[in-house]
Amino acid sequence: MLADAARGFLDEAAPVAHLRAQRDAGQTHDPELWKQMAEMGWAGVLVPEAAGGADMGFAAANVLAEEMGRSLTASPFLSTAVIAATALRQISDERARTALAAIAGGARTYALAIDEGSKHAPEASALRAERDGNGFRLSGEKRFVVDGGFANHLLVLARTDAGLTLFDIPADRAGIARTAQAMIDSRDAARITFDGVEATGDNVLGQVDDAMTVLAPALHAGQAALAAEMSGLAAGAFGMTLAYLKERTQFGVPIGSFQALQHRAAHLWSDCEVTASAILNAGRMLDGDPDNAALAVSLAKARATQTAQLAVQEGVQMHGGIGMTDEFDMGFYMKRARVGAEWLGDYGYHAGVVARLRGF
Amino acid sequence: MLADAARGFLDEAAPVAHLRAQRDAGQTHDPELWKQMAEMGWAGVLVPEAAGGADMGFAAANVLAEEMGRSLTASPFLSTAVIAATALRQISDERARTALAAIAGGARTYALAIDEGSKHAPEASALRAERDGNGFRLSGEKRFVVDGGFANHLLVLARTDAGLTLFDIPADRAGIARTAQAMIDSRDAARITFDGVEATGDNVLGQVDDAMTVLAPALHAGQAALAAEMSGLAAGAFGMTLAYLKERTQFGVPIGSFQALQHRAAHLWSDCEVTASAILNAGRMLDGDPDNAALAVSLAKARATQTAQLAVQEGVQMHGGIGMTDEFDMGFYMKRARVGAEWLGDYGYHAGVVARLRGF
Amino acid sequence: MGQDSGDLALFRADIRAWLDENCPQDMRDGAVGEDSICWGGKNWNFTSEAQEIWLHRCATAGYSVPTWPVEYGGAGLNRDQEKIFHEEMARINARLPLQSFGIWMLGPALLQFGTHAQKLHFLPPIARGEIRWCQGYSEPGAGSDLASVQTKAEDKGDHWLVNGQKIWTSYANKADWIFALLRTDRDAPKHKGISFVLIDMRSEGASTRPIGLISGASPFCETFFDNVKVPKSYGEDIPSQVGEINRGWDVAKYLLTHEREMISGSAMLAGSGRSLGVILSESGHLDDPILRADVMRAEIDELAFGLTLERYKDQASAGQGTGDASAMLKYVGTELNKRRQELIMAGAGADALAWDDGRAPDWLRSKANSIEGGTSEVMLSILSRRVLGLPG
Amino acid sequence: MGQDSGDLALFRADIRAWLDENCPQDMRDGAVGEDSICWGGKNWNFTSEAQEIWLHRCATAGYSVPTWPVEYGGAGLNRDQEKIFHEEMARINARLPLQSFGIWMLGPALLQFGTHAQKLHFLPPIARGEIRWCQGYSEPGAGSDLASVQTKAEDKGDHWLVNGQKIWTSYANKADWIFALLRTDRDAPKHKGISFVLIDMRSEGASTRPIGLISGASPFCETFFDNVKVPKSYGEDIPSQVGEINRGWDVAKYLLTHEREMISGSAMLAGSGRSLGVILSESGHLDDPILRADVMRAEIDELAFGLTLERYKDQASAGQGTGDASAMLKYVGTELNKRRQELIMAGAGADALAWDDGRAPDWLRSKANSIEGGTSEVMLSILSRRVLGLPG
Repeated sequence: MLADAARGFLDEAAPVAHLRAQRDAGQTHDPELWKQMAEMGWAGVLVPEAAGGADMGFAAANVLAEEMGRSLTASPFLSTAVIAATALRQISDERARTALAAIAGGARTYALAIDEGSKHAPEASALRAERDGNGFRLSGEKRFVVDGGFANHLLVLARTDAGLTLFDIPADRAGIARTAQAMIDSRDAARITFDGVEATGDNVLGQVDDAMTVLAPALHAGQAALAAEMSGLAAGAFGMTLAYLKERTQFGVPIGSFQALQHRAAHLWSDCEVTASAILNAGRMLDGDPDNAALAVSLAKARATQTAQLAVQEGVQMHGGIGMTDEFDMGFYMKRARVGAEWLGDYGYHAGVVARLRGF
Repeated sequence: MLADAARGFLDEAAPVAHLRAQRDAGQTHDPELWKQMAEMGWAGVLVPEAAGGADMGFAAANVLAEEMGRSLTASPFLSTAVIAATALRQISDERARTALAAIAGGARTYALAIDEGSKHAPEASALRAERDGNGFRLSGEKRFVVDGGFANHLLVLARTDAGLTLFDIPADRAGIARTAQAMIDSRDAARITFDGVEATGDNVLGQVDDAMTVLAPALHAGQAALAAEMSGLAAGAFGMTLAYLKERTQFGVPIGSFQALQHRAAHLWSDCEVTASAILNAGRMLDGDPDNAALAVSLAKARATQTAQLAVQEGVQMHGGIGMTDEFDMGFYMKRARVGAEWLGDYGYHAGVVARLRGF
Repeated sequence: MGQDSGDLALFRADIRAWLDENCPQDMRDGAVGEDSICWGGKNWNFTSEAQEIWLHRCATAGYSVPTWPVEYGGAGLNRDQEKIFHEEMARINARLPLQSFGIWMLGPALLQFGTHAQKLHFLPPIARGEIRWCQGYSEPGAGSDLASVQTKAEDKGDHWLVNGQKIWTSYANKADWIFALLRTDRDAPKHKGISFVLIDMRSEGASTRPIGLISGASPFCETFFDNVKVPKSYGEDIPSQVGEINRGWDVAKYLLTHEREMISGSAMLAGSGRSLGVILSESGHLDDPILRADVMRAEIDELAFGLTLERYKDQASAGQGTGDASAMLKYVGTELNKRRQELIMAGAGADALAWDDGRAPDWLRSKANSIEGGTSEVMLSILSRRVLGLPG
Repeated sequence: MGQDSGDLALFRADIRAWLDENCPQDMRDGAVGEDSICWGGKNWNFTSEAQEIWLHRCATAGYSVPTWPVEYGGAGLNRDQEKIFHEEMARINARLPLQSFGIWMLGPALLQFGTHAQKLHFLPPIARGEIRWCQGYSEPGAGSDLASVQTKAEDKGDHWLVNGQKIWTSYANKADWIFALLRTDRDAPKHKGISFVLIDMRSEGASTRPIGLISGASPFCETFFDNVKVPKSYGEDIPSQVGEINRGWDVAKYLLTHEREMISGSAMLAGSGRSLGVILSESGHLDDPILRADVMRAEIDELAFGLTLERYKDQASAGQGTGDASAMLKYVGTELNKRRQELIMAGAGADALAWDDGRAPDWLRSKANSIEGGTSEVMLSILSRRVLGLPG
């Protein structure tokens, strides 16, 4: 099983201790780890075989994301292997093929530069791409660009004359200034300013004024994978907590024998199970009926956000004082859950999508 | 203490068994009980001494309402002694004095005919009062008129030329048709149609086109008393549940020794305590600073609605099967809690008031 | 849904054709309420000719119990076929032809523990809707402690002499037979002296009394056994008990797990009904942020739970028995349904406060969901001990 | 607030005049955060001249510990006067002149259990901010079971020989003295062999190590005692223990209740802070019904809880000790504060995800609220057993 193999690798190569070491060293990215993932085919999990990828599908990508959530592995997997690859695989030109091959090989990493405010709102993008001869000049600012401090390519959403347009631009192009910023989850989110950055027609992904045709499926894939990660995170936090309930004794008995904690643990487990169903469904819909996957994706993201939050809160509380110490891993789970709750749309955002698609 | 005296009387004269008997007999009002309450000064709790009342203030009225909630006593107390009396005591003419005296004596009962839709929304009143000579003719329909099936006077909110006007009209006036309807809580709520009902200037309470000056304080008093009743109801349901937890054995031990139930009971008790503070505060504000009592009142109603709901839900669940039987009293508490949740504004209505008054 | 493989595509076509031909128009109204159920049994009065025809046709084809073996009155469908059958039923909004505790509970118990002769004797009348069964588990004062059975069956040679009382027996006053847990050995440990016995409700000394509920309905009864004589055998190799004597707890345990698994089709679980958001948006109060937020959350949880029901059914039919984990379905599903009913009441506001509106009985009825068939607390304890392995 | 009666009106006028004259402008900024607190002690570095002057003036007037008797450094205010004092302080946004575990914990313990000489010796330096105390209760592995004290004090005639380790000692690395629970009789039952002992942190063998928290701060320490000699007496009628030897659990229990009561002024409780709705409306996301509904509910619960805090304080000062019921304040207040911090984070969205934004540390810090000073679970158990009388 893919999950077992992934878990085996991650437990070895990128357990929570790896994230901790990275944080303590002031780093937000481990190129060596990403190289290994690329060698295992993870970077190319959604890259067509023709471009050198493994093309395993969205359900498989979710399984990998879920396992990374369990071990809190930090990598460009979501930004690059899921979001950028999904955007690019919809384009059938040579340029896209090259980009996909570079992704699968691990050489090229992407960051998604869409949001400008404190909440996910792609449609509200104000960054301008002004016509300039045959090309464009981009001016404005993007924030909360996850992996944006180190990625070598950026997917930039910009406002053009009659709509929004998606650009694929090398991150070192003149006029781009990146301010990397470590988030509470010890990963990278950059503030990026664009000061008259040049772009040609070749940099446009899909059609001018029509970013969403290409971007929406990429966002769906990213949201589903992030949901899977949060679901795995919840399972990881719950696993630690369950083990602690069994081993920790107080008043002379294991604390897991206290009925109040038992019922809360059983409730949390139930919540994890229900969320797991939503994750599986999202993967199945993205693979089988992608045009109608929006509901499944938002359902998964909303549920996973909520379950992860419950899991880390109960995790800290049931661990007592030790759960509050930095020495213990639970805090890392809690911090990542908070970032995951916000990125690519919070609970309210996705609840709104669900309501709209369900007709109320 | 007023509470003890009230409880003593209610336990004797109007326990839940009394409501049950009334329901089984197909009645929604017990005139004899109301007469006794009038003799004890409850009908006149807010009637000025000059009009023969006890004039004990809003905090005292809340205490009475709270005790009635504990024993689920059905009476015109809220509609008549609290809401109508508060409206009338703001008017300083002889007519109002007569009405207040009739309330205190127990002879006159009132019902508040304000709402027309399924949610509390006085400002949305559409019932018309058209000018007709020196007077008015009222046409339209009111719904959810609590005690409206038997009250002998109605407070009617009607739309006049430039606003809303409050009328005090005898319920037997020509053109009024009342359809009494027993609610799930075994009390009366009527649908009342007005077909060109005559009203004179004498029937106007306060100023034409300015109902709210008189009505708002009356609504606040009613909402606070209803909140107190819900708080008492929660305490009553909790008391039954706590007793059951102590006496009922299962698996060879009292079920109250199960920690999961203990923690839920302690949580519910805590919730009751916090709500009790909001009730006390509402009474204090209505007595001491009525012009600024709106926040305190809505806070009390919102909290009490929520606490009562939790108390009856936990009450039924912790009683198990027996809690579901009609033979047992818990169902009566649950049904009254539902009606109390809706009447005079539900949780969302009062949460909206709180938000507005707190500035967001 | 995806595409069926070859055999299944053929099967779907067959079912569709059969339904087209056999399901009366009046049975295609999608009604699922208490009033539209056909319970069957000797005292049953069909509510319409169509209901009777529909049951008869289904029973003849084995479709009243589609997964039971053909020799016992079923159609022998496998899980994939069953799914298709239900999908096609749903496509034309067909009512279930028959529902009963015989189908839900006794049938599975007999299929698992019964002798061949027992199955031949008891199952076909269930499938045809001729005998209506009720379930006699709970006793007064026992509540969640099902094994504390006090109703005793004394061994009188060729028969048992049964004395005692059951409670919460659904529709016992309308049933023809009862399957009951009886204490057949008072000296054995609590779980070891119980037998699972089949009793004719017409027996002398058996009587019932309905229990009034807060919803106004009386679906449950108290059932009394006063010196009831129960034969030990109903024919050759047809003992009156299922499984071994004094091992009735094994049957009960199996059924408890089975009940939780098959409960997934029950109306007491949310997750497969009409969109709560759409129901409430019709009331016009979804502009209130409190109500709207509560409904959005409930909609999300119901959708995810519906997917979970499907996932568990798939696992069960794939032979990966979900066993104790199915207690989760009972717990989550019933709590969700209570929430759903609360929100329906809140959305309807004053309209729902009159009895004749009809929403209040459903709301009150839902409160029993997390009590009957094992309380939420029992489910959580099962999960924490048996699934999570937390210490007793 | 209402009207003061005659004496109180005079008192209010006096306080107002005193504050007008004595409170430096810089101390009228209403700052309440960690950075603005004056903890006092030998190693204290005042953050400003104003802070030093303010402490000095208050201590001279007894206003650093306004309710303590005058002879021990206080101003001897009764509850009504104290309320007025705090109202007048709040009116001009004055900072508290001094905060410390000496004021919160040791002072009340000494006032209740100490000898007159002990009080005269230890209380005035606390009131003047000269000695900073920390609290040595918890031990590694003991968690909620405070009575399982392992740190031992052996009787060596004129002194105790102390060995062992404490954990979660707040600011032990900055304190001058510690009050600690020590096991002075290993043979007595768990609760009967503990003493409440006062120890100079400069003693040879005493050392501390800060514990890093998930919020990035290190307010807590591990504290080690390695053959520390503690004199049995610090002077005539000044024993080094508070209360009787081996009866320290009485003192600890008293302080636990007291801690929960006085916790009502603590930043770990919601209910008296700025309107959550206003804070979040500044972020501009309150048009999202989910967030709006959550915030409305939280605002309501915080307001009601704030009223409850006041009610309990009034009851306590009216001599109706709230005792165990005050565990409710700890439980509800800390859970509310956690909810508050979650909502502040959610309202701020991506803005709050950077460390330097400053909201995340408060959010993470709040998670400890329901653990420190007795977990929520311990509070619920106290309430269910001692207030509700449910069986153990």
